[in-house]
Amino acid sequence: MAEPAKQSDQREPILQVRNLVKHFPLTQGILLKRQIGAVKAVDGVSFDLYQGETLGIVGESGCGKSTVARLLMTLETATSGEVFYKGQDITKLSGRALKAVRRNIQMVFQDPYTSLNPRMTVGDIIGEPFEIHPEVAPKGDRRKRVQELLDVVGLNPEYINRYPHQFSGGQRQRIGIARGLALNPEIIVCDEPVSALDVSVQAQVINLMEKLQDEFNLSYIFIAHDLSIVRHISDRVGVMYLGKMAEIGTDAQIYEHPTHPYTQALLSAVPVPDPEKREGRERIILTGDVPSPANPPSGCRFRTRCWKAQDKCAEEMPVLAIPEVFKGKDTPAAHDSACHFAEEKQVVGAA
Amino acid sequence: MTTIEKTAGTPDPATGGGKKSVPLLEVRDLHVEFKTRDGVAKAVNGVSYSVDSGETLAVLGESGSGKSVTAQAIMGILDSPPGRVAGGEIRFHGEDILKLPESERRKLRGPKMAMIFQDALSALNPVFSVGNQLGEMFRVHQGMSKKDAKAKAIELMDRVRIPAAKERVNDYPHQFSGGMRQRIMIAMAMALEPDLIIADEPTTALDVTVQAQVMDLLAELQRELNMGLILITHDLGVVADVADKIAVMYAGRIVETAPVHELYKRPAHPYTRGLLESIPRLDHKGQELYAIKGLPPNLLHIPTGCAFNPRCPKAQDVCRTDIPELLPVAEQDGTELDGRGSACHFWKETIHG
Amino acid sequence: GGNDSKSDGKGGAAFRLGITEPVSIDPVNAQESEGTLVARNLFTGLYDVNLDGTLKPKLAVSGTPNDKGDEWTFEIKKDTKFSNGEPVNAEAFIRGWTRAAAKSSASDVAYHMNGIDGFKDLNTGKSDKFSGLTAAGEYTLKVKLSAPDFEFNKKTAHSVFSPMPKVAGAGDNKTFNDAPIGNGPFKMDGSWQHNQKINLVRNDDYGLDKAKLSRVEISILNPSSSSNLEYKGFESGQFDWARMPTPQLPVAKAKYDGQGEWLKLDSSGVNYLLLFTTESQMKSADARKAVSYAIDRAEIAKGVYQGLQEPATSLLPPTFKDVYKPDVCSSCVKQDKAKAKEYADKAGLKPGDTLDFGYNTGAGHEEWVQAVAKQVEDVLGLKVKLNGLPFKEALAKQQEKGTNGIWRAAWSADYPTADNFLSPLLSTSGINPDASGKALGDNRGRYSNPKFDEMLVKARETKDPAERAKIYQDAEKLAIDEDQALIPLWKRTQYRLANTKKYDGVKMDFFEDPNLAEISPK
Amino acid sequence: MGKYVIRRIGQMVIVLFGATLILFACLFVLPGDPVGSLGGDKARDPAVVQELRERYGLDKPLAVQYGNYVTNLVKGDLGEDYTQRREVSEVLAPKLQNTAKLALAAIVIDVVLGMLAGLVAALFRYSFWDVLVTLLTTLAIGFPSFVIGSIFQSQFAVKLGWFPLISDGSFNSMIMPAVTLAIIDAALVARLMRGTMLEVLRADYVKTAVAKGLPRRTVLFKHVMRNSVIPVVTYIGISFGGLLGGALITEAIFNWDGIGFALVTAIQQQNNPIIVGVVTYGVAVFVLLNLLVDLLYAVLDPRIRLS
Amino acid sequence: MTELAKSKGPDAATAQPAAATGTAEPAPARITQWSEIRHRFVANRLAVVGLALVLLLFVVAAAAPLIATHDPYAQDLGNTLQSPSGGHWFGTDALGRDQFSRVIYGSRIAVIVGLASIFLACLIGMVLGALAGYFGKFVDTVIMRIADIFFAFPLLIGAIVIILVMGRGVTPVILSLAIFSWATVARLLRSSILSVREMDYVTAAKALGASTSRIIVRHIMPNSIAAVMSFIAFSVGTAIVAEASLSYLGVGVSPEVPEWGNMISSARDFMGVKDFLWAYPSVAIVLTVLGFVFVGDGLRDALDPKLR
Ligand SMILES: Nc1ncnc2c1ncn2[C@@H]1O[C@H](COP(=O)(O)OP(=O)(O)OP(=O)(O)O)[C@@H](O)[C@H]1O
Ligand SMILES: Nc1ncnc2c1ncn2[C@@H]1O[C@H](COP(=O)(O)OP(=O)(O)OP(=O)(O)O)[C@@H](O)[C@H]1O
Ligand SMILES: [Mg+2]
Ligand SMILES: [Mg+2]
Repeated sequence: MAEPAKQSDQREPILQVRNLVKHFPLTQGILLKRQIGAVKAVDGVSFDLYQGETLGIVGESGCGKSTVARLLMTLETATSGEVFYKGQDITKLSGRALKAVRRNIQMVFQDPYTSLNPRMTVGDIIGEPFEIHPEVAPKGDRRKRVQELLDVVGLNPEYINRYPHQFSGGQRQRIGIARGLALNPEIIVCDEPVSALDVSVQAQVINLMEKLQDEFNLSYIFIAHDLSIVRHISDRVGVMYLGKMAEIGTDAQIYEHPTHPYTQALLSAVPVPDPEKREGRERIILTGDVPSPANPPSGCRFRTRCWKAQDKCAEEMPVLAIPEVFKGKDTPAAHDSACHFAEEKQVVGAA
Repeated sequence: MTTIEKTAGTPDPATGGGKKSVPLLEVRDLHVEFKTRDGVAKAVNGVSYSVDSGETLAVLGESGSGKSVTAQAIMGILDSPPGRVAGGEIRFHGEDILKLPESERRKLRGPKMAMIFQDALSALNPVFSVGNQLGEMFRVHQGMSKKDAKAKAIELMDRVRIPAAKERVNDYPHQFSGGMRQRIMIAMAMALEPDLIIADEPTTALDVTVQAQVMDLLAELQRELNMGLILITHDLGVVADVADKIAVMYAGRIVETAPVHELYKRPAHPYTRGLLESIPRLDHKGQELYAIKGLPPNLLHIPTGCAFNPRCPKAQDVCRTDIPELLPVAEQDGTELDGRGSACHFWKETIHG
Repeated sequence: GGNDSKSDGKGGAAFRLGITEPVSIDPVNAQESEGTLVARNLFTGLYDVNLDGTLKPKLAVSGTPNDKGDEWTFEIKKDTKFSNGEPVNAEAFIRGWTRAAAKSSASDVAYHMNGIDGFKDLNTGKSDKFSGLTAAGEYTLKVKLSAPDFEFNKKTAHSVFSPMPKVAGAGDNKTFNDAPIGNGPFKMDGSWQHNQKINLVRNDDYGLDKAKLSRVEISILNPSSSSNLEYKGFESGQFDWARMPTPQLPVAKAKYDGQGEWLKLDSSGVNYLLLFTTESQMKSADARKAVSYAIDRAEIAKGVYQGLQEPATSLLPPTFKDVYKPDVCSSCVKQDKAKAKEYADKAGLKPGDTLDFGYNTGAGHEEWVQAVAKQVEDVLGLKVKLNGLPFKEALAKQQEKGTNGIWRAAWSADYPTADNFLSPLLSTSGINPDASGKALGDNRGRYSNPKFDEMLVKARETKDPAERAKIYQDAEKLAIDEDQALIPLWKRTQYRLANTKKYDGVKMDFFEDPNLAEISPK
Repeated sequence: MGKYVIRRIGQMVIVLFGATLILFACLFVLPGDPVGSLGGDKARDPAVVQELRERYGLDKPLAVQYGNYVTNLVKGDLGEDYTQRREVSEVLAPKLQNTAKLALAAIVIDVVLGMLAGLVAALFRYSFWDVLVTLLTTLAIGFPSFVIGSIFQSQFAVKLGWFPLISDGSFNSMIMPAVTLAIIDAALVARLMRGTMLEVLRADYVKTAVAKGLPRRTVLFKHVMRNSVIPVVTYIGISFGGLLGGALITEAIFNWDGIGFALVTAIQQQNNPIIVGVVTYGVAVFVLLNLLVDLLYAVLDPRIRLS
Repeated sequence: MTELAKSKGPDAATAQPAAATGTAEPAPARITQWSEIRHRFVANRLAVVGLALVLLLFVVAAAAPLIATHDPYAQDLGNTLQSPSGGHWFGTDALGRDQFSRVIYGSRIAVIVGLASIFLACLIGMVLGALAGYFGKFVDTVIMRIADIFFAFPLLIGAIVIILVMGRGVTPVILSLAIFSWATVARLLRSSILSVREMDYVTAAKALGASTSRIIVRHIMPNSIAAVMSFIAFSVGTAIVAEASLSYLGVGVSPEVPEWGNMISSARDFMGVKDFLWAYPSVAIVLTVLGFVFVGDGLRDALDPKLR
């Protein structure tokens, strides 16, 4: 895949992802397992993240979003591809250098419960980043910082001595967020950070994230299924499908001028918090089976469920670039989209 | 659609009058407590709601307000100790299941009532393949053979749109993505086509297309089997799409009940109002989202009076002293609104103001 | 008691007993009492031994030395057979002895033939003939010795001097080793089932008095619990003969003595303290006497052994009727604290001096060793350093040059001659040092007195039994009393349980085994 | 995975060499001459000692001895024992068989007894049953096996006559020693089981299992058990290995002709070929058992990745 | 131990959290994990019983000369094998030594042998087990194969070699026992680490940049130690009993030393006739093990916040 063309603005990307691939081996048999294939969880994903920007990533569940996140954190070893942080390929780092990078890239995990050590109190969990990176907060300060963080994510500081299992799902998620914020990192990878929160707390958290972004010029990668919240917070949005990036652009480009059929289907399915609109809404119903990431379709991966699919789609893999039809045109539809037959289609926009 | 239940305090004329068949599930004045080192945490303080067959009740509310705990109490799977049901009734088909012996209650779980758990990864047993865990329902409750049960499992996985179900039926939970696990939980709950499903945030980890499919599927089942559904969720979009009626919880109590259309139009409780206003809106892009100020209450020290009073823009002295009851809500002209109730001293101002 | 029995199998009652796994049951290498028990019942040689140490002729019609004592002529009983029909004649004896002494057999017991001419050559592989042995007639065996020995005939009571049939082959013939064909009162019933069983049946073609038992069943027991199992087995009627763990003796005695099932024998052995006479601590005879006087044997015998062991006051055992003399060791007779201190002073032993006391562990010596140590400490004020080591390591330590102090030891007879005690334990040749100075022989105390050595040579050359006995007694007195080359402690007293309800004539023989050939069912 | 197994078996060979080399070194430095004396403490005839030394190559340096051992081992020859001078393989074969029989019986009792006791203790934590299990398990530890074995013997063999006093390898004679052996390990298994079960009982997926309406025993024996057995299986692997290595005291008490006591006797007699033979076998047993256990992990807990 | 007694006071104070920190924030005093654990431990009746037993053991060991009625080494050959009586509460042994005094003094060596050997074994076993479990691959292979050798290697030979180097005494016994039990600890720990290391919170800690040692000590160990804990508590007992086997094989402590295992071992042949000889030391071991097991269980439970 060609390097994505430099965006018009001259900012240096803080994170550059190039051709990231992650395959999980699929095995069969109980004792003597043999590999019978691979789940191609991430199969050649490239994108840039700029300083102070929020990149939203949406997509079908199981399309590899979390895997991308874990790859960015070097929590999984990539099958191939590179991740450059300020020009340095972090997939090859280890030891002290890696620790330094990790101080600057933090992650909020998707599963709020399993990512909290059941034997540590909330205070210890949130305080741990300070213990690991003592330079961030002097010892005397730490307790106060922990309480501030609890407060910030809307948790009662009185809960500081409680254990994770004593919290509700949403509360646990907030603990995870507090931990992610603790170090004031440059980049935070948020894997569905607010999915279990009620909208009010969600609003608090999103507000906080935005405030922090303004203050410290943070960059976020924001993975979520809630398209309206993604739209609210993101500067740019990437749409993934089956291990690949289907479409990427600014929030307006994606939400208002989607050119990839999958994006269009996705947007049309967004439920509207208004019971009056319950009926009569046009929804693109995707037919056909969801393909297995172990055995993705040839050519365009979406073609098995696409209403526009033609022979070409099975033969040729569409590249992620500005589609031919829109090339050179000054229209919001002229953004990267991996479809042979990209076209605009009016869908009921989210929110 | 039926009327919404009355609060525990007020006698229910419906049951007294023998108006019609009893609701599928009726929770009355449920109290649940947890013993903690620092004292007793009152997670649920007199929750009452009911669901009928074929009906969808959405339970909304602050996270930590006791939605899951109520659901667990209904299923009879509270962590006890430290948790215990401190009072109230749970009537299923009119019978108080809290009084049933454990062996009887067990027989209800699965074929009669099922639950979709909030946290799919920890709720699935890590050491058994998903096929095994799904098939178990059929093997145990219907005495199916291993082979048939597996076939059924594949069928269920197909039904919740897990790609390549046949190949992945022998995979283990950790090998699935968050959304897929959630769908497996859903499949498990649906397996025996129970009378009642309690879905605790079933779609939070799903993308909207799958979410739509799953909700459609639940709706279809519901129609087909005349099943009752309690849907616990934060996604007001989903609620709007599928719910018949809504109960809003705050600090272990129901603060407002309403049919789905009404609530969005005219909330009768400041908390509900705050919630609705917090929904991100296109025209707010770039601005701060509205959020209810303040912190959720500490369950060990629930504020006196209305639990919401420290955060409420409308709070008065009475709110700090008297606990507001869940009372029927009426139009300005006094006509009672069917199925609506609010536990706010100033509901009138809220709904009409 | 063992009155009922399940294994009244074919052809009358089987006599049942337990032993531990022997090294060998083939006379070629049968060595400990368990192995020789079987070997002596499968084979009959020239002599057996009576309980008083006198010889009981078996196949020997006569045995006569020449005047010098360096050649013996044995007339053998005619017309007896091996159980496979081969004749037992002088050749059979020569065959058997040659087989045992041959290099390839590497027999541990062949050294008893040491005094026979030509043994060295045969034993080291220089020759395959035993030059000292000749068949002067079909039933006449001539034995030429390299040095005079008027007690050679007594040695031949050892099972290694058994005759052998032709089928025996060489000493390492494994098939024969496990199922020997002999000329004894019994023969093998099947092969030796290692660690399980050895079954014997009566040899109906036996050339001497036939056995009355039709069958003997020998269970092989684990050495560490054999006495316990034998005792329990006797109690539950599974054995007709049993040893007992020492601590259980008083109870067993109370239970079985009255019923006549309790056998006691002061047998041919002694427990003693080995003294490293060349090393500092025990170099002077006075020091050795001081230690000996300090020990209260009677108290230990009573306290630790519950009165079931008796103090020894000589090295030679009471079973050696002709030479035994009690109280040879004057320091052994009675504890004498004053004398002990007196001798200690003489020897320059001061309170606080260290005395090393070694013993081998796990063999039941822990208790009395502690008692002795305590007494020596109390009387002489010495600091006794106990040093327990596993058996092999203990042995290595004893052999080493420079090992100091005292060591627990015991000896028992192979055949009833005083020489069998005095020579290996006390003669200079018994030291047998190697290049590094290790004492490889049995005289690990390295006692060496030319006068004593001379007396032993003289005794062997003395034809007259009474005169010879006198010399041995003098030699014993010199070494044990005057020089105190070792310190006798206890006699070897043995106890057995025997099922006298079912069997008549059960006795413990010289080798501490049941006299199987003479037992008869009631 | 197949490769994994092959690699582990390859490692076994290395471990075998390592273990026997260490053993050789130990035996070499031990004082005392393996062929220097008779079974008693009587000295051996120097000529015989010389002969045996030559025969068994004891006069050679350590490296040569080890080299000879390895070459013979490859040929399947374990040598000749120093006392009875029989083939080591022939001496050990019936003993191994006996020990294996006993070990198998013991481990079965051990697992059933231990797991059940642990289960009960965990389920009814701090109840009468839990304390009872704790007491019984401590008794099993505090009373040495010779006490337990002797009590069994005098009660069941001598007094009641239910079992033979002297084992003959039959099933009936196996019961007392097997139970004696099993008791201690069962106690440990019970404790381990209790410990991990308590952890698992509170897991969310147990809630799910309950919510599925599974009968209590399915919840316990399937969902809870499977998640709690990993440490237990580990210990059972070790303890089975230990049992297969022979139990000297129990074997001695019940006259069970196994390798445990054979080894001790061999060590006391410095009967090196037997020692080396037993240890060679023991290492192989442990490596294989632990391999099996490691493979079992992957079956029991699919999250565990074997590398 | 002392820490436990000392902080009774502040512990009570945390009952009213608001009062503790009188500042603006109504946050409670940050309860350290230790005080939390202590609280749960003390609340557990059996754990307290266990602790009392263990304390008793220590007290008896420390005050042995005051408690003992006789010199434990003094022989009285005129008075051997006496059944328990007023003069000799636990009777006398084969050398007429007072069993009661020997049992009392035995607690000293029991404490030393039991605790020291297990401590050593745990130290080695935990470090190696943790490394093997966490790193897997080559490290695991090497450590576990070494463990395999130690499993199969005869204790007796090891013990003999150690004794030959060091002479007989308590230290070689401790060493022998430790060297031959670390492998079990290592394998047990490794086995539970294998599942714990795959947990998300470990990944989360990695993502924070936590060092390996931190991940092992703070995250993996506490969550995998439960299984090992029950084993360890028990092993204190098995170590004392194992000493009996060593004595029985003649490589334990010297026979005159009053040590429980030693005493039991020398009572072996008195089974059925002088049962008091092994019964009292055995009971002493049982009580000790019971104490440690209760403490171990209590600790285990106290360390598990989910249990209540
Ligand atoms: N350890 C693993 N072994 C095998 N397959 C895996 C593993 N982890 C993830 N996968 C597979 O990789 C694919 C992508 O998973 P991932 O968790 O990245 O999805 P996702 O986009 O985050 O989905 P969701 O929105 O549901 O969380 C899925 O098909 C999943 O089953
Ligand atoms: N074991 C426990 N000990 C103490 N408190 C508990 C325990 N379990 C739950 N709680 C408390 O009970 C309250 C209700 O929890 P519940 O899980 O029902 O919340 P919820 O409404 O489902 O929230 P969410 O939307 O975040 O899932 C929470 O405040 C929680 O802290
Ligand atoms: Mg994900
Ligand atoms: Mg919840």
